[in-house]
Amino acid sequence: FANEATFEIKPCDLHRLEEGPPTTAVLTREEGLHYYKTMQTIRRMELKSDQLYKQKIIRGFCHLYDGQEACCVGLEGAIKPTDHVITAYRAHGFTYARGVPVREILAELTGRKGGCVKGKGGSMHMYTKNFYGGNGIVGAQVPLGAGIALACKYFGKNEVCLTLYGDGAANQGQIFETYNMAALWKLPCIFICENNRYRTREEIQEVRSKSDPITLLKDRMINNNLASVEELKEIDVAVRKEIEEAAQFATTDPEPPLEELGNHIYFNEPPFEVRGPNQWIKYKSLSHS
Amino acid sequence: FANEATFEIKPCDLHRLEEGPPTTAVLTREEGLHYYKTMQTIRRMELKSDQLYKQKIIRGFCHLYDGQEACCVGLEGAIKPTDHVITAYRAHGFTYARGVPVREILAELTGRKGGCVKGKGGSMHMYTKNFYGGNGIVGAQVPLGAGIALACKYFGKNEVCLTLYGDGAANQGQIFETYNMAALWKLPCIFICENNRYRTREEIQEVRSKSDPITLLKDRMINNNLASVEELKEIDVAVRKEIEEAAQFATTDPEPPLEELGNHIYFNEPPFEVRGPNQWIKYKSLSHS
Amino acid sequence: IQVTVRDALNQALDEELERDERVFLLGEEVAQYDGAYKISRGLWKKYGDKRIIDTPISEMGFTGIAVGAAMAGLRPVCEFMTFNFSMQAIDQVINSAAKTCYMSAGAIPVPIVFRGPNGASAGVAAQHSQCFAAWYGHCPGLKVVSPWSSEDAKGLLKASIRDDNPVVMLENELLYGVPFEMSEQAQSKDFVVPIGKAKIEREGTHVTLVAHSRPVGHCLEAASILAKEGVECEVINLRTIRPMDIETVEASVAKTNHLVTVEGGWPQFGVGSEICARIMEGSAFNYLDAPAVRVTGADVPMPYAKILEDNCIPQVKDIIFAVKKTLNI
Amino acid sequence: IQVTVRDALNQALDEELERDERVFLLGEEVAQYDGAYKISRGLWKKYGDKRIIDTPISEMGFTGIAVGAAMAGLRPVCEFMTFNFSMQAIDQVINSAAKTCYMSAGAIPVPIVFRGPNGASAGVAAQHSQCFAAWYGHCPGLKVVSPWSSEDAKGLLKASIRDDNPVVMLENELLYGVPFEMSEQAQSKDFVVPIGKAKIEREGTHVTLVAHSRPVGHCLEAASILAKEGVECEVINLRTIRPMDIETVEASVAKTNHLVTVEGGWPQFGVGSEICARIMEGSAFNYLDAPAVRVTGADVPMPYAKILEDNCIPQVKDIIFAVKKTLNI
Ligand SMILES: Cc1ncc(C[n+]2csc(CCOP(=O)(O)OP(=O)(O)O)c2C)c(N)n1
Ligand SMILES: Cc1ncc(C[n+]2csc(CCOP(=O)(O)OP(=O)(O)O)c2C)c(N)n1
Ligand SMILES: [Mg+2]
Ligand SMILES: [Mg+2]
Repeated sequence: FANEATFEIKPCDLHRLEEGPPTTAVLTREEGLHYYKTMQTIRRMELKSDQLYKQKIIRGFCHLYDGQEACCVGLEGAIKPTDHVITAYRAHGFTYARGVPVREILAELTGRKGGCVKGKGGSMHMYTKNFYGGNGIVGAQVPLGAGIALACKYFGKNEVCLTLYGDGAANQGQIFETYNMAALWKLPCIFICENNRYRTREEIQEVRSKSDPITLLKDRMINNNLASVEELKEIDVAVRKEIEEAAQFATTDPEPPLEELGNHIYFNEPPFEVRGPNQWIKYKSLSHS
Repeated sequence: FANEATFEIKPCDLHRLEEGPPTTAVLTREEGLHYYKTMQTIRRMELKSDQLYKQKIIRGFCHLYDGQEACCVGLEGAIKPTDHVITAYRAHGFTYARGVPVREILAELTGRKGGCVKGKGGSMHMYTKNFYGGNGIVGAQVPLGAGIALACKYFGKNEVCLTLYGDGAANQGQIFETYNMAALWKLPCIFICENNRYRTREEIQEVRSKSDPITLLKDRMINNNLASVEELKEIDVAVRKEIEEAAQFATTDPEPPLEELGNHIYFNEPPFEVRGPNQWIKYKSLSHS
Repeated sequence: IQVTVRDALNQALDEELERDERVFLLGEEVAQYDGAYKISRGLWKKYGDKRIIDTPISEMGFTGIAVGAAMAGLRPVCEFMTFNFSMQAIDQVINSAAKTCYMSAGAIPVPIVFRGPNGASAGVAAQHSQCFAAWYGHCPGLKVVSPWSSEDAKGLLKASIRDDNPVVMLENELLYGVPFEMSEQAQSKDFVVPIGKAKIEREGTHVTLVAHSRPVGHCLEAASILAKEGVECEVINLRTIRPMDIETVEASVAKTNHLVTVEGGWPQFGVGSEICARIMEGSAFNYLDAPAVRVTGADVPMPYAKILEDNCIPQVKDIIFAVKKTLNI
Repeated sequence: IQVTVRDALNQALDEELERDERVFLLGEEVAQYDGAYKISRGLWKKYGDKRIIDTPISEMGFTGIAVGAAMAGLRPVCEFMTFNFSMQAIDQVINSAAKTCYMSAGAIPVPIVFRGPNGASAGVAAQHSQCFAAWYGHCPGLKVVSPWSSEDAKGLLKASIRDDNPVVMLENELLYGVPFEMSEQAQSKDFVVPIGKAKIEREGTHVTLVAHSRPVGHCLEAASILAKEGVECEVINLRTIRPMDIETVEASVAKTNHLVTVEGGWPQFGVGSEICARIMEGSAFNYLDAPAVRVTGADVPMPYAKILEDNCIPQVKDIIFAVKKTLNI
């Protein structure tokens, strides 16, 4: 196998910049395998979610990220784990890329005790270290991301916050307000618009059939002798197994205990009584911090 | 006297326009006299308001327009009475330019029955035909203005809406949202940013001493033989008299009748009971339409 | 005939668009996509770009534009994809729409309808499940309606569009697909449900249940179950949150001597609180044989998991439990 | 010594900025201009650009930025020039600040304070006079405090900044310049007023008056006047709107058997409604010798003219009137 290969990248359109990002990139075999596996895992996880959603095991909304895997994998590859990320409601991919195991994501989607936020959040609201979710309100995560960047700067840490939003969200006034302040205060915030354009399921299918990022990577790996077909197949098999096991967990794990209904309203509080649907039903909030 | 004179105007900075507005303008003697009188009236009205505010006869906020008279007079001169205007809370000048008599403006400021909105609105909330106020919320009038323009287009009338906002308001996200939709829907809306920059009273004094729009107009009128010094003095005298009479009215007119407290909550409604500060005090709302 | 709430709303829009040239609908995906929940199905095809307007995802901006259009003589229907997103635009709803008629001493009326699904749907978690009845009901200058059945939906939407004042119409996504019997009268183009009047959905003598929106159905279910045990519930469908028809509630309480309020929203400073306070200060108070009881949403942001969600929203069993407690049986 | 509410707030900010490096203040004109109402006087000079940050007039944006900073470990104090403008940003307050701790099952706490003047000032009309106590009090995940005196202001602001949760602190512009006696204890850097505890400002036996913010003073005035007529009022300063200390109110009502609530906000779905409903459903209900009574702001957008405004805001005379009515004297 080759140890690495160099690829051309389309030059970016620049605005008020003398110079853009490089137009070539080097991919090592190790990186390639890692990216391939991560993208494949997200893809399989999303397809499984879709299936569970259609079976009505996942409820409410289930915004899938299949077709966009390259974004979160590439972005995660470009930052350090100590950097920060916040995104919109289409959050499964980033949740995984930021380190949450598939089983916890799927269990969150099925609303189980073992979900990454114990069944409280569901599809749009998953979090982990240096990952601030999932936000269900289009555009709202953009000022939040700038605020996280403000904290990075404030603490004097050499960290950045990646702040993602969709092309639809680009019409939100709060994004303009935030750009202004981020520039004014020189915040270490990188704003990224995931312009997926397509809307309907059929359009997505069409886009994916023409330019599936995973197929693309796979072909490049093989053509540049960074990996063999068999090796990638093995990864596929391992990924499928992981997803199946995770789905198994997510569909058998118990529901969250009802007593937890009142927990986590506040952080670091002595226990208190939470009123249920009528004045005699009370849930006990436990202290958490 | 000359019948008219031609003046040079500073060329505008253009954005995505091939051609800007003309760089010369013709002023007739009649127009000049009218503009002079209107500006002078607004100036005197504002100085009187300032005085009444300092005497605590005008309460709350009293955002003055002195120094900016040329904006509203010039803009009003450029549109038809059937066109529409909406501005921010610094609204006295436009209220007058759109046709509300000084006495009704001052009586509104003093919170009297004869105020243009019967004492309900005060400094920031005055209205008249085709003038939609005065808005106390920075930026909020901008989408409203676009909405008024939408109505113009909808009704197929050949009318525009002038939508004013301040340089401070230019940081409001809703302005960007509105620009986008106004462009998308081709609304007959002219957005105008009144960039007064200065903040403190001293800074205002300084700006005014250097470039008072009224002195400027006066000098030009005289130098171009559009009017005589005496003639303009006469206008000054008449204006002062009008303001004094208006102030007299505004400080002696009775307060609004207490029964009107509950009126105008709704438009075109049968009378109903409005709850006062406790459950036994009721005000009778009258039907208005 | 049976008509779903969705079709009832669609009819109301269609009829009013037809009746009055000044009426138009705007919102996200209301035109080409027929509405996120298909309330405006077919209307764009029928009325075109002028009357049915798709907006960008710019709630504060398009709400302000709608309000401005109302100030200038149009009669907009402004759809929020859900009322949760109305929070981004609430300054325009309150400060521009609700207060302007008063501030202008009647010079600038604002005839506009804000509508869309409100409150909890199923499995959509904390940011998509809030009930805004109490918030909007708090503010003078607004009228607030909250339909339950298809007749409510059609009649209240038509009345709201014809009203010369800003009206907030709080719909419920879970009811959109539910069919209700619709009377011949309600099928007419002239049918309106008067704003500010409650409706007695079931007569009874032992206890008064007052609810709005989806919980009205739960109350009726609870009433049938309780009837088998000999408890006769009077079920009042509030229909309007502001101005509230407290007289109808008072008259009922004077008869039944017991009151249970039921709502999907949070308890504190909620719809039930106001009803309790009004009953306490009014004529019906002396008729109460037991304190009034509130059945409400749980006092937490809405969790996602089904078991947690189920225990956050008033269920039929909660109503039955509350009725029995209050009747001491 | 006597300290104004303004200075008390200033002290609280100064002490907490000093105590905890993570605390910072942001808002419009809070830095170079010392705050629109001079609450942050001298702090920018002392703490500099990093800790005291002037923002553009971009409420939704800077509020979101403040909330994000709190998520990432800072402890922002976010000043609204007045709470009226918080409406532009309320989605960030509710959906981002109040709900995130719960949605994340405790993973992302949001320790932030939103503060600024709330409710009616003098002569500022409809868009600048709204009271947000009931709105914010409605929402789980928030704590809501509403100080009256300088001790309240200092102690509650310090407690709010130290709290690990989002707190909305509703101040009152008309109180900023009012001096109050401040105990030695309250002058200490360690002084905090516990969130969620009401304070009995005056003991009495005939009727309980419950108020928050400026009306607490009106209640005390009414109490002195009524005392001369032999009526002894117990005056409770609520201090916190959410979580509400209903126990203190209940204990008082059990003693006085009469309750009058007083607030500056609108009546419907207001603070008084919730108190009435809670009293009705709790242990104190059986002690009530007469229905509880609400004294509130009038149910209209605030008019500008003085005579109208005066009759919209509860005055001492309204409280006395209500007390007499309820005591039937
Ligand atoms: C403020 C707000 N308005 C509307 C919605 C409803 N909504 C959910 S997703 C969506 C489309 C967003 O498009 P985009 O930002 O491009 O994200 P994508 O779904 O393409 O990832 C809308 C309108 C919302 N969640 N929040
Ligand atoms: C949304 C909102 N935020 C803050 C304020 C308080 N405020 C009143 S005037 C003002 C400055 C506005 O500056 P600009 O738009 O330039 O208008 P100018 O006073 O210069 O005419 C501010 C911040 C407000 N009224 N509304
Ligand atoms: Mg998109
Ligand atoms: Mg300015």
